[in-house]
Amino acid sequence: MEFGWADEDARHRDEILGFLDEVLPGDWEAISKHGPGSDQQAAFSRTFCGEMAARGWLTQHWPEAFGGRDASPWRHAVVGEEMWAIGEPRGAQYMNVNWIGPAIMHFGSDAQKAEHLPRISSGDVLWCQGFSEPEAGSDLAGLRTLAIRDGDDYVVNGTKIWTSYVDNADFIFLLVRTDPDSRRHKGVSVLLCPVDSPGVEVREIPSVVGARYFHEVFFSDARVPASCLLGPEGEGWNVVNYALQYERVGAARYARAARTLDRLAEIARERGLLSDPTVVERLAEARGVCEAARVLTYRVIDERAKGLPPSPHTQLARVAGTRSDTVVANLALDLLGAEAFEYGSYGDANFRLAMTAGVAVGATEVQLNLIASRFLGLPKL
Amino acid sequence: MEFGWADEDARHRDEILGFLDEVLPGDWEAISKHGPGSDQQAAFSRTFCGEMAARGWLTQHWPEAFGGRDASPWRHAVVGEEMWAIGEPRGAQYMNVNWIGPAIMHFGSDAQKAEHLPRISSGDVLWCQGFSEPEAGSDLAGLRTLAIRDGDDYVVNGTKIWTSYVDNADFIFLLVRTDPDSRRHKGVSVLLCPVDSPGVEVREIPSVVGARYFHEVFFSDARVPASCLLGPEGEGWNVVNYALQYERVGAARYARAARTLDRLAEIARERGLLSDPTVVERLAEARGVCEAARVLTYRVIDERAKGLPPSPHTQLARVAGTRSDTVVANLALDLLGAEAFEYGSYGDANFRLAMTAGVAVGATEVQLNLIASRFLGLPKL
Amino acid sequence: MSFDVSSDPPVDLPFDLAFDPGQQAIADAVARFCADRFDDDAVKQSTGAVPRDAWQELAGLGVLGVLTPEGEGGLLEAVAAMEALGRAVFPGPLAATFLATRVLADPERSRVAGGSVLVSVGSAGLWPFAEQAGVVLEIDDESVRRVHFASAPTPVDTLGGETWGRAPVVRDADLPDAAAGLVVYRTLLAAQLAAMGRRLVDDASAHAAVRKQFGRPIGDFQAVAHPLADCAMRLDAAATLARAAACYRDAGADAPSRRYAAAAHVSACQAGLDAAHVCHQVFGAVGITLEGPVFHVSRRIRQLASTAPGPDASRRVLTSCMNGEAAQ
Amino acid sequence: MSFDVSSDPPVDLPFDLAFDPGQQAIADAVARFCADRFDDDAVKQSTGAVPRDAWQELAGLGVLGVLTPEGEGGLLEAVAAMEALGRAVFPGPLAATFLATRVLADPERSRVAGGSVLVSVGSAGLWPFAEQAGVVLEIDDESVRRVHFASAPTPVDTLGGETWGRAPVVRDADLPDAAAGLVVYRTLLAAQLAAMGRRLVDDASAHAAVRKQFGRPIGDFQAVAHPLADCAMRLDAAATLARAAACYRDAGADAPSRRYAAAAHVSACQAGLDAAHVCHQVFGAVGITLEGPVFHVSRRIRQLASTAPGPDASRRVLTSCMNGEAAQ
Repeated sequence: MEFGWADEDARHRDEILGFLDEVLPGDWEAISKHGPGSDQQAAFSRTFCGEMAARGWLTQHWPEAFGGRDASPWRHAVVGEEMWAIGEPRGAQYMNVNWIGPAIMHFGSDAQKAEHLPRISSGDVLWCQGFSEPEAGSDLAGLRTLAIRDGDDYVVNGTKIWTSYVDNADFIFLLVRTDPDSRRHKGVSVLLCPVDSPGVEVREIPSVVGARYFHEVFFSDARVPASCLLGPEGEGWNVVNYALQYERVGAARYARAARTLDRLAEIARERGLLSDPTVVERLAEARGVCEAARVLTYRVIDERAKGLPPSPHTQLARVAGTRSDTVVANLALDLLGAEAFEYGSYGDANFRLAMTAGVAVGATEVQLNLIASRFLGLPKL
Repeated sequence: MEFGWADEDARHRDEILGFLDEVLPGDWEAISKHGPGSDQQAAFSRTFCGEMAARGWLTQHWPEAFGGRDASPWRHAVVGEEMWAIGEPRGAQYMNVNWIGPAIMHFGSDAQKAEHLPRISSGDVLWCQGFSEPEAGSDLAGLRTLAIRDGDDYVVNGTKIWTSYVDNADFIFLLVRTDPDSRRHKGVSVLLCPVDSPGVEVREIPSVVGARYFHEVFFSDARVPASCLLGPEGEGWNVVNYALQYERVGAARYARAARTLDRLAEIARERGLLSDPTVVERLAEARGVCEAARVLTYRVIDERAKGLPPSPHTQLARVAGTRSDTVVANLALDLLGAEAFEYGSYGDANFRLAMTAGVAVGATEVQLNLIASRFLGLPKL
Repeated sequence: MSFDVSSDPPVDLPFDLAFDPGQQAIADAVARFCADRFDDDAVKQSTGAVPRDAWQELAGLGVLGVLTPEGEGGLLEAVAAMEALGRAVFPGPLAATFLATRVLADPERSRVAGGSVLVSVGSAGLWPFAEQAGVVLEIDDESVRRVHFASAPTPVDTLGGETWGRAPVVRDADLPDAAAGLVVYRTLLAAQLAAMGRRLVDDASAHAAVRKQFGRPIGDFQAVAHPLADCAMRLDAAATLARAAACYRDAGADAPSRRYAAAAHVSACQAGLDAAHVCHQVFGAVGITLEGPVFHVSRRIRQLASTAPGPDASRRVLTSCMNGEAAQ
Repeated sequence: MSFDVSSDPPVDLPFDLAFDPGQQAIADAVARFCADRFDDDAVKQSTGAVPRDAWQELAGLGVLGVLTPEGEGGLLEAVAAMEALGRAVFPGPLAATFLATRVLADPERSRVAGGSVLVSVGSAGLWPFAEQAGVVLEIDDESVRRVHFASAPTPVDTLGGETWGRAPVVRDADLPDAAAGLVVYRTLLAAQLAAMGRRLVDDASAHAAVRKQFGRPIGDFQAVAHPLADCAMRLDAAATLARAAACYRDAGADAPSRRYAAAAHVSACQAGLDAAHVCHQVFGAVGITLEGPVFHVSRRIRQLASTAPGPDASRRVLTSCMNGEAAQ
């Protein structure tokens, strides 16, 4: 961006790009192809995040008191864009630094802060999130995993599903029902649960979008120390909402989409396809969609940088980001034609993305519901 | 259609085309531009339908007992396609022959049959339909126009809206609530109401799609003879449903869309636009959409020809027909560019059509609701 | 033909696009065969090569030979079979095989129809099931050509889960009657795609009718129901266009069969892809699993929808129909 | 400038696309002016010629001169004004006038900014408000050219309700700084279209929140609510892209301003048209009436969305950005 970025943020982008050049291995594309859940990428993320931490960049947007540098949300956004565009070498650790750490800072006991924040900040711990259940998808009100206090432990029983990264993770940010008689959002709590707790079993669900992407996690009388409770018992809904505010900017999908689009434009030029107005039209439409997602995301970052409360602009940015994914992936398929047939090819990866965009990020229709009610004043859907 | 049409139906199409050549005036396009509600077209429809009647074609699909020839639904479809494609010179009388006449045949008293059917059959009476009200659109359950029996009359009070053709019509097929305490579909009746009844007042609502297209009709203590009641009192819902079964084939929108598309392809060829793959793609997509609407409509005609009960295929055909309207109209606008700006031009007419298609035919979303529940077994929406 | 075909004459009505009893018997027999011998689990596992046993059995039913003189069927009979095969997501080079039985001569034709020789139809150096194929046909907008591999094909794992191959070819001879062959090919691809899409839409509808979120079945939400309804309409239209193309072809009406085959193909490709997308959305995370109810269908739809000569060629046909021939 | 502009410096943040107090003051003043002096009824009646009185009053506010040296404003100030004018569906050659104040020199520039001379920007022989225009500019992908009519223009009643004219022209001179002028023009067209579309979406949402069918407000149906939400998102994106283009332009950043102006224009044309269609559907029959809440806006959106040089030219710009210049 020639204009708009503060000089120091623009310089930081250059630093990050230089760093990526330096530390990403030659076969990074092959590694990243298998997705952030894969063993290869999980292993690499510890090295990579360690290097970032050594340079003071991994949690630079955290307060100094917790090992950060109080860097602005803009600088954090620069990092997010470049990481996402290149295939997210931080792997699952983007969750640590984006919202798990901040939730622990806000709700954690001193002991929890001391245990977890330095590890996150140094880049060698992997977390995952345990929200979804077989009977509760976008609708957390149906949460059924029970955690019953028994002496100094909680005894946990239930099943989580669609859990990403869990088999390489050290901890799971686990949402449970601590009051069995409660309903909907009440009586729900968060446990910072070690994945190696006795009674926790993990089973992979083979997925379309990469290895180790989905799992079921079974809790059978799993004992989790009561000291793992984050925030007050029964206040889990507030903890999650607070944490997800930090996620309001979301992943920089447009950055990946724009990168893909640049590559497609290059391919189109090399093959002389730019004399076809259909190709020009679709490249241009896709570029417009990516840029739209970018500016809508920047507005959300801007609001956060100014300390404004979350607004419906978050949902606009998310829907726009999903749209950029879908539009570019479909264009890739159409442009690459039969080449896209090859398994593991660029086109194949884009097919998987095109089909599943909007599902993985939490149903687009929920976002549209929120736009309708919060942004347009329609009845709550 | 080189194949599929019975020889006699194919011959009849030729006859109809020859007839149109013969009887349509040179300035027909200028007349039809103002829409079937206009004074010019209303006046012309009496001449035109008289000529059709003289050849025995106007109600040829009616039973012989009522002045018809027992012609097949296929032959009737041939007529519908050619009429619709050329701009419907029958004007409002298509309703007479399609469903108002058949409803009177089925529910009418001998006196009603004797009064109305010969006039419809000879082509010099205009009917309109009075269903919608300010507070009841697609949802007839909210019907409020009251008709209270008083001696030999009904006294009618209320307002109808969006009534087409009424200011040139002789009769209105009027849906009223005869039991003021009734709710929803019960207590509703049909009156064959003369438009010149005392207490009936008509006001035009200027419309985007042509002159005299929309009206409000006010009933203020209007007295309508009780002999105008069609079918039993309180059974109006059944009468309407029976009548609309005859409308299940609907207007041959695809025929008009295909005609427009032929003209657009010709324009594209003349201007050398066919070397642009974008134009080829859109012409082809539009052609596919028109042909799809055509075959889906033919299937409904086939079912009717075989005496099968109405099926959800009706809704499929209707949604497809609306889609053909929209797709072709939008293509016309894009292809014609600035030419479409001229008021009254081909492009302008298509703009009005593109914007309003789907509204005028009864909301597309209602049709989609019906497809979801009746064709796919989803919950009733 | 080994079907129990009633001898009722077809009803004498224009545009009776419902199957006659003979065609319906074919569709039913194929559906039964798939359910018994090649169910969903078999389909999900049938990645890689063509499963020769099942293929042979299918041929044994007489299905693959329906277009041969001995088969005594027309394109509408093949469409009837293809609709059932598409709905069952039966693997292998189906449309290619029907095409070959139309353009090849005996004894090769009989071997193809009998299932002992597999056909690869492709272009641009990428060949379906290349290593297994005994006959290779190169196809483009206007012609069907006999070719053979210049060197052993390099295996390519495809998006659709099938093992294809790359190889340069030596061109042998243009086959006669390519125009009719292309009509057969496009019509059958369209029938297959429309049936596969419809299968997904039906499965997704059944799921949406029972899966609850926010206390209601998700099919209760128009955001779920309307896209499904719209896809159903468009898939049904594509299937009906394919039947119309077959009717015309069987009546020897060249121009309209060409037009309807192209319209069916264009419509089926787009409607199939949209259906795949919509159904992935309706199934949510389950649809992203490898063994779930969507992916084994959606990946094949995507592959079929780009199979050479792709929908662009059909678009060119449709546009030329509007400008050259009388557009009825 | 006659606005009450606070002298606060702009906040020093990247991508602060919110208006600063000065820009907001312009937007507010224009919105008040439109509400007071040119309300919905006036807009609906303002077919045919440009209403000169209202135009003169608008100029008197200093709005049309914001891009002149005396106006001391940048493109972002013009965007602020245009958003308010678009929302009010104010008639006349707005973007054309701003373009002219950017590419013409005094004394003509002052007359245009002062409202006494009207500008017609067009191409291909069709000229907006031809009979009233004192300055005629021909515009294409890359240039802005001074022209004059070779003969008196023939009046043309347009779809948008405005009286334009057909006439051959004699070309005078290419104007300097056409690239910057095109950025101004596209950015302002985009801001206007996005605001007009948003106006429709807001009106339709208000309608959907109260209008009942089947016992519920229609906005309760996702089939109504989701298309409105989707349009709102896309219009908002187009408006934000226009603001970004203006920021870059005002900072003298040529390449990104060109790219963002093109992206804004492409996005606004499509989102505006889609919004018009969706809102017609939401309003039902009321939307088809001549005096209803939709048509006077939708017809102008349609016309603006095809105004030369149309979105195709912006698409070419966007694609060339990807391939020529560094795509950042």
